[in-house]
Amino acid sequence: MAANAADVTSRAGSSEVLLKVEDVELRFGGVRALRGVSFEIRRGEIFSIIGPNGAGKSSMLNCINGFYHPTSGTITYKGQPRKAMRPYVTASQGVARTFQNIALFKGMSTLDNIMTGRHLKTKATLLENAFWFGRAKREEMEHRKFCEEIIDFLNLQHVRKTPVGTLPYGLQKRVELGRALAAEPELLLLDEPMAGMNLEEKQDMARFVLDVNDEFGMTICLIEHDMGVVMDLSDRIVVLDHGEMIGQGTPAEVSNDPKVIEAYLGVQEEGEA
Amino acid sequence: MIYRESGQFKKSYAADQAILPLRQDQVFLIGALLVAFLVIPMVASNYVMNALLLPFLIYALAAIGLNLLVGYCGQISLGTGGFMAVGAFAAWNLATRTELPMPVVFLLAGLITAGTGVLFGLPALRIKGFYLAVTTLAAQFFLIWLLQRPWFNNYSPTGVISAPEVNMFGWVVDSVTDRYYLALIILVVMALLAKNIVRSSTGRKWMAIRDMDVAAEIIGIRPMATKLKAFAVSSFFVGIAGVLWGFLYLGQLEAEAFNIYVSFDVLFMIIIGGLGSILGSILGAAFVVLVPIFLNVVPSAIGLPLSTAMISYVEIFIFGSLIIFFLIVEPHGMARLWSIIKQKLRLWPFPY
Amino acid sequence: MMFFFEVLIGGLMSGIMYALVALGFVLIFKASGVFNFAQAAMVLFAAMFIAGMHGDWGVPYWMAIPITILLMLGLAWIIERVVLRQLVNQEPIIMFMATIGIFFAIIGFAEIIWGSRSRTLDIGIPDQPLFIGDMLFQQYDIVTAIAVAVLVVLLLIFSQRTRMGRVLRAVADDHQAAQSVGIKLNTVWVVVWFVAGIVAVVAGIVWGGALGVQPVMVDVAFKALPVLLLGGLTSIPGAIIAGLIIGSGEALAEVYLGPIIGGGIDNWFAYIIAMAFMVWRPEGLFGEKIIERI
Amino acid sequence: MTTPFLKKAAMIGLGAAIGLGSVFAAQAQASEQYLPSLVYRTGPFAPSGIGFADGFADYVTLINERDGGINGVRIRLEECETAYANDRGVECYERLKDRGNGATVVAPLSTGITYAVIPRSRRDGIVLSTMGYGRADAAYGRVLDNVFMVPTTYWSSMTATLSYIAEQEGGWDNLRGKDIVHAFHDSAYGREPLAVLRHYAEEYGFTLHEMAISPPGVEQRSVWQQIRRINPDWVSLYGWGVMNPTAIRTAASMGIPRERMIGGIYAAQDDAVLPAGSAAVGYKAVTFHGPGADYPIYEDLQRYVYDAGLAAGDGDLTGTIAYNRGLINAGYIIEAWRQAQAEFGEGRPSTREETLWAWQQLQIPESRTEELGMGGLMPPVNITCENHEGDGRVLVQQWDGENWVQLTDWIDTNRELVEPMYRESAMRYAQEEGITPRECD
Repeated sequence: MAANAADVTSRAGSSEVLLKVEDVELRFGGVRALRGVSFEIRRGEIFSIIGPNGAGKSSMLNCINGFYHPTSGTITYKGQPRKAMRPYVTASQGVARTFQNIALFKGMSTLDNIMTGRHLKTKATLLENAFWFGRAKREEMEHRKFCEEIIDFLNLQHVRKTPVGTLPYGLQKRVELGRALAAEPELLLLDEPMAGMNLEEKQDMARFVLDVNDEFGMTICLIEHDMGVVMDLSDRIVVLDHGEMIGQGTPAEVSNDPKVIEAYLGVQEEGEA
Repeated sequence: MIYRESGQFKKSYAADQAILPLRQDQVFLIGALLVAFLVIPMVASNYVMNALLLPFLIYALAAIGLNLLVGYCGQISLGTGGFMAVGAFAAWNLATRTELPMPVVFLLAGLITAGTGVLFGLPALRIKGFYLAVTTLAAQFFLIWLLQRPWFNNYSPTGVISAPEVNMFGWVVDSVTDRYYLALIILVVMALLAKNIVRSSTGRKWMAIRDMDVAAEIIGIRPMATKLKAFAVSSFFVGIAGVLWGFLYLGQLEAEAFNIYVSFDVLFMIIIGGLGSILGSILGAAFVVLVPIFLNVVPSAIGLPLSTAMISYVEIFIFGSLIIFFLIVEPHGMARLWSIIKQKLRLWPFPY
Repeated sequence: MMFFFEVLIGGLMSGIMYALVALGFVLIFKASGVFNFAQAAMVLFAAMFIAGMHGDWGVPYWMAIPITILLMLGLAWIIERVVLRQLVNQEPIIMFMATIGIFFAIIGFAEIIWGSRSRTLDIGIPDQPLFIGDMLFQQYDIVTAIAVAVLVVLLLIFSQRTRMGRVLRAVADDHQAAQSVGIKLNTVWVVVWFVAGIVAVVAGIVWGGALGVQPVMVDVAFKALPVLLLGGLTSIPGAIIAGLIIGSGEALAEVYLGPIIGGGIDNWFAYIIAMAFMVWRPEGLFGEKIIERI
Repeated sequence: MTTPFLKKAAMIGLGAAIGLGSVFAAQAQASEQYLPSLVYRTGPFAPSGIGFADGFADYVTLINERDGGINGVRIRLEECETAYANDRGVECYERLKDRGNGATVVAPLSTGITYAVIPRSRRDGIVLSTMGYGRADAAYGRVLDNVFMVPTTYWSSMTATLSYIAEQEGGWDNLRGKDIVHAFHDSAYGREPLAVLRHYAEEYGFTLHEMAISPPGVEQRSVWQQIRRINPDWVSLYGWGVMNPTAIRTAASMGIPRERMIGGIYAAQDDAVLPAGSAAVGYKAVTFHGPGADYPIYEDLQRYVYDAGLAAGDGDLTGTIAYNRGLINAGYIIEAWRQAQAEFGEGRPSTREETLWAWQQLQIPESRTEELGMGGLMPPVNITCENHEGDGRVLVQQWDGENWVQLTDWIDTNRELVEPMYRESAMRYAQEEGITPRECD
């Protein structure tokens, strides 16, 4: 797992912009899920997107990895502005993600799920696979070794061969992280990795996120509801509300921004008014 | 504790990823192969070889093919009969119109079927689930219609054509035993290929598409290419099964005979045998071939004379019910039952 | 030109016959999301019981038909108990395969009772050529078209004006929400399969009258499926309009295209139309747009 | 992965075979003549298959009950259901061929099954009796010496149909300029008579319209609209299964006169007209045997079979076309055995060689059909080494709404046309298969 070791920088991130979102707008019929959102993610940092329910956070991630196509605006990744792109193309450029509602391959084992994450690094052809010769066999061993390291890292040894559909929720989240890591991405999108977890599981997961960022230098874009976690982990934060960006900056800046406070506590204020 | 795995430690990933990691399974496989290759041809009667084992071996091959598509890649197809027909007619035309050697004819027939499969798999780009299942019926109806055009049977007055002699590298496959061996060899080899494919990165991609195609695409799997590959491989298997069906089993070809109900039969095999299991495909094929024969033999043997017609009705009813039963009780079919038996043997004689 | 219109109208009439079978599919899909492959088997089942009771036991039609309708209720109840209830929350594709099982189980059961002989089912629908001006019509078609129109109107009244109809629509909109306001899904399923059963009885009478009642009747399923796809799985008007499109398209193709490419093409032509259309618009003419979520 | 199950399957298969063998070994008796019957009482064509199977079985029962068998050799009939499917047919053939004291003759009842069992039957030395269906060129006896097209083929019967049409029009010359439609099952079966029709169209100057109907044929409006526009003088119908009644019904609704529709030999059964109801009144068809139940044999059937409660069916199919076909097919088979016994010794079952010999010279003159109580029902047969069909004669019948009424006597077929066609096709087959045609003198 040393592929990106060279890029390792401090937790604060470098000044190189990995992904730039400019004035992105996303419409479904009459609904405007995102309106004019702009921000930058710098290589090596942990960047968080927060906001109340329905703020458009997941839509933003979906735009970044090509599942949705912005109605207008541009997304520049590694210096190249992207037009509409299929998700698998984005993936091949080094973007991996996890999902708010777990999207594992339920019929497959933990190991196979993580191995699937390696598929972009696989070159064996169908015929090689069928005859189990040449690259097919060699790559299988190499990837297996790599995935075992991830399994060790995430403490999943005991469920290696268990079908993931039968695993408890917390472990499934971890397997999903493993699958994303297996792709050795440059940009890792985590959509509420701690949702529905108890405190202990959250601490574990936070540890993994930090380790991934520290040890492998992966850039992370995180969506999370738990403010405590976000404030602890993030280098920078962007705040969305009703599809609009209402604040941006370091955790400290954001938590003191009156617009952000209003968005989060708006209901009460209206009630008082 | 017949089925013990304790004491067997995997020292390498290669050993752990072997097709049969357990020594007992390996011994069993070798034993079974010995029986299939040496014992059965000696003891099995003509009838058993000709009317049970041959169709079973060929159906097993078709079922493996369909299972690759349905069980592994999650793309349901009701066009199996049509694809078998393509294989059979492609081989017949290649064999009678060209001088190509028979092994090449078999291979080309498989490839032509694979191409046809890809063509009819194209709607999978946009269409999913049972929508796709229904559009595969288009393949079924169109292909059978097409193959009934007189050119394909070389203007045979009855439209039924006799299969040519099968000559494999100088081996003239004529007697029942010969035909059994050829079908068996092809099945064993192709089952092995199928097993290799499903345990490889290709198989994992198929299963990823099956389990959640959206997520698969997001981790970088190209859905279209992956699905089409499944259509191609599946059709290749099914096409070869069609060739064997015409050339080895029936000795004749008739497009109408590969009708929609053949497609259903093969689908039954994989549901009953186990979706997403190579072993299951083979178990299911055996089941579907044997049940009608049992129903024909057993009632009269135990003194319950049913008319032939009634037996057929009961058979239709039983198959329908079994499909429902397996889907409800054991969606992984007989293959799962087999592994449960192994599980029990592992602990035997202790209940836990 | 006259001939063209005759073919067109003939095709429209065939289309109505296909739509009649497709209607049953739509009802069940709309209310429960189950793609019911067994609809055509229910048509055969109904036709066999009506024709069998009349022909073998001498039961008059006016009794045989209500008895058969009751049987359809029983069938709906059994299917709900034995199959649907067990497969709740399974993948739609598993449900689909289960209905293939139901398809064969129903046919086998009907044949165990009635055998596979061909029977006539003639409840006295007139069937003579009828000229309006120079155009040839068939009385049977006209009666059928009226029957389908009445059926559709009744279904609309049922769905818009009765309590159960509103419940069905609520369930169609949102299963969980409907459940949370106290609608029992099990009852809803029995009702909707029963209604589809009644549609099957009408289809059985019409198709049985046209073909004679014999097991091969289930092949009309293969005529109805493309209609269903083209119309969109959830729309009753969609089924009717798609039926008209497929029926007339198929007839015109048979007449003007068939001779050129050699032979009867109507077995697959409808499928190709539906397939081509779906590649462009996967949800069909009137189906609800499929929005992918993750 | 694959083979544990192979073993299990083989064991089950072996078990089944052993069980099967022992069950029937006990029943087999040396003095019985074993007769397998491949039937299709189910499947899409069951309405035809049931009648045939019943007639076939009832005739065998009659011979056993009335005569005590053939010279005391009782016949043991065993049915096997094929559902008209080729693989099932092969399984039946393989399962039944060595039962009892061995099958000597099989009637496969479907062209597809016939093709599949021809090579097998040649190896086994079993006679195939295919009435009208199967390989038309088997009528040329030099190539396939064990296959018999008794009593007619699609080709011969079509020549008779055209003779009938010519006669109705007042002579062959009057066919010039006429329009004749061949509406057919879009499969090889329906196309088979086209060769004959095209030949005649050219020779006599009528216009042949080839109208394909796609199977199964549940919806035929557009086809018949086209036919109506042609306004044909005659329509030849070659449907099968549900296609026939639907064709008749649709034709009627378009106002095409049924009197001018003539069905082929497999569009001549009761299930072609009954479901069409009153629309079928006047419809004609050619058939290779007499219609109805007005033959002496039916008195015996009544007495020894129906009244004794031994009938195979529930009685309502007696006298139908399919039933009569079952009767005469069993009749031919039993007559052949009778002749084999006469040659090789009476009172013991015939072997395969003896049965083959008997079929190869099967002679059933008109007088003999009368002795059998089937005068006018069963067409006489005259087999030679070269001719495995006989005269191929057929007659025209008409549906009156209740019954088939015989309209004509036997109509001669055009041997000069069809025999060279058989020969050419058979020789080509012989060449493909490497069969040396046997010599006939």
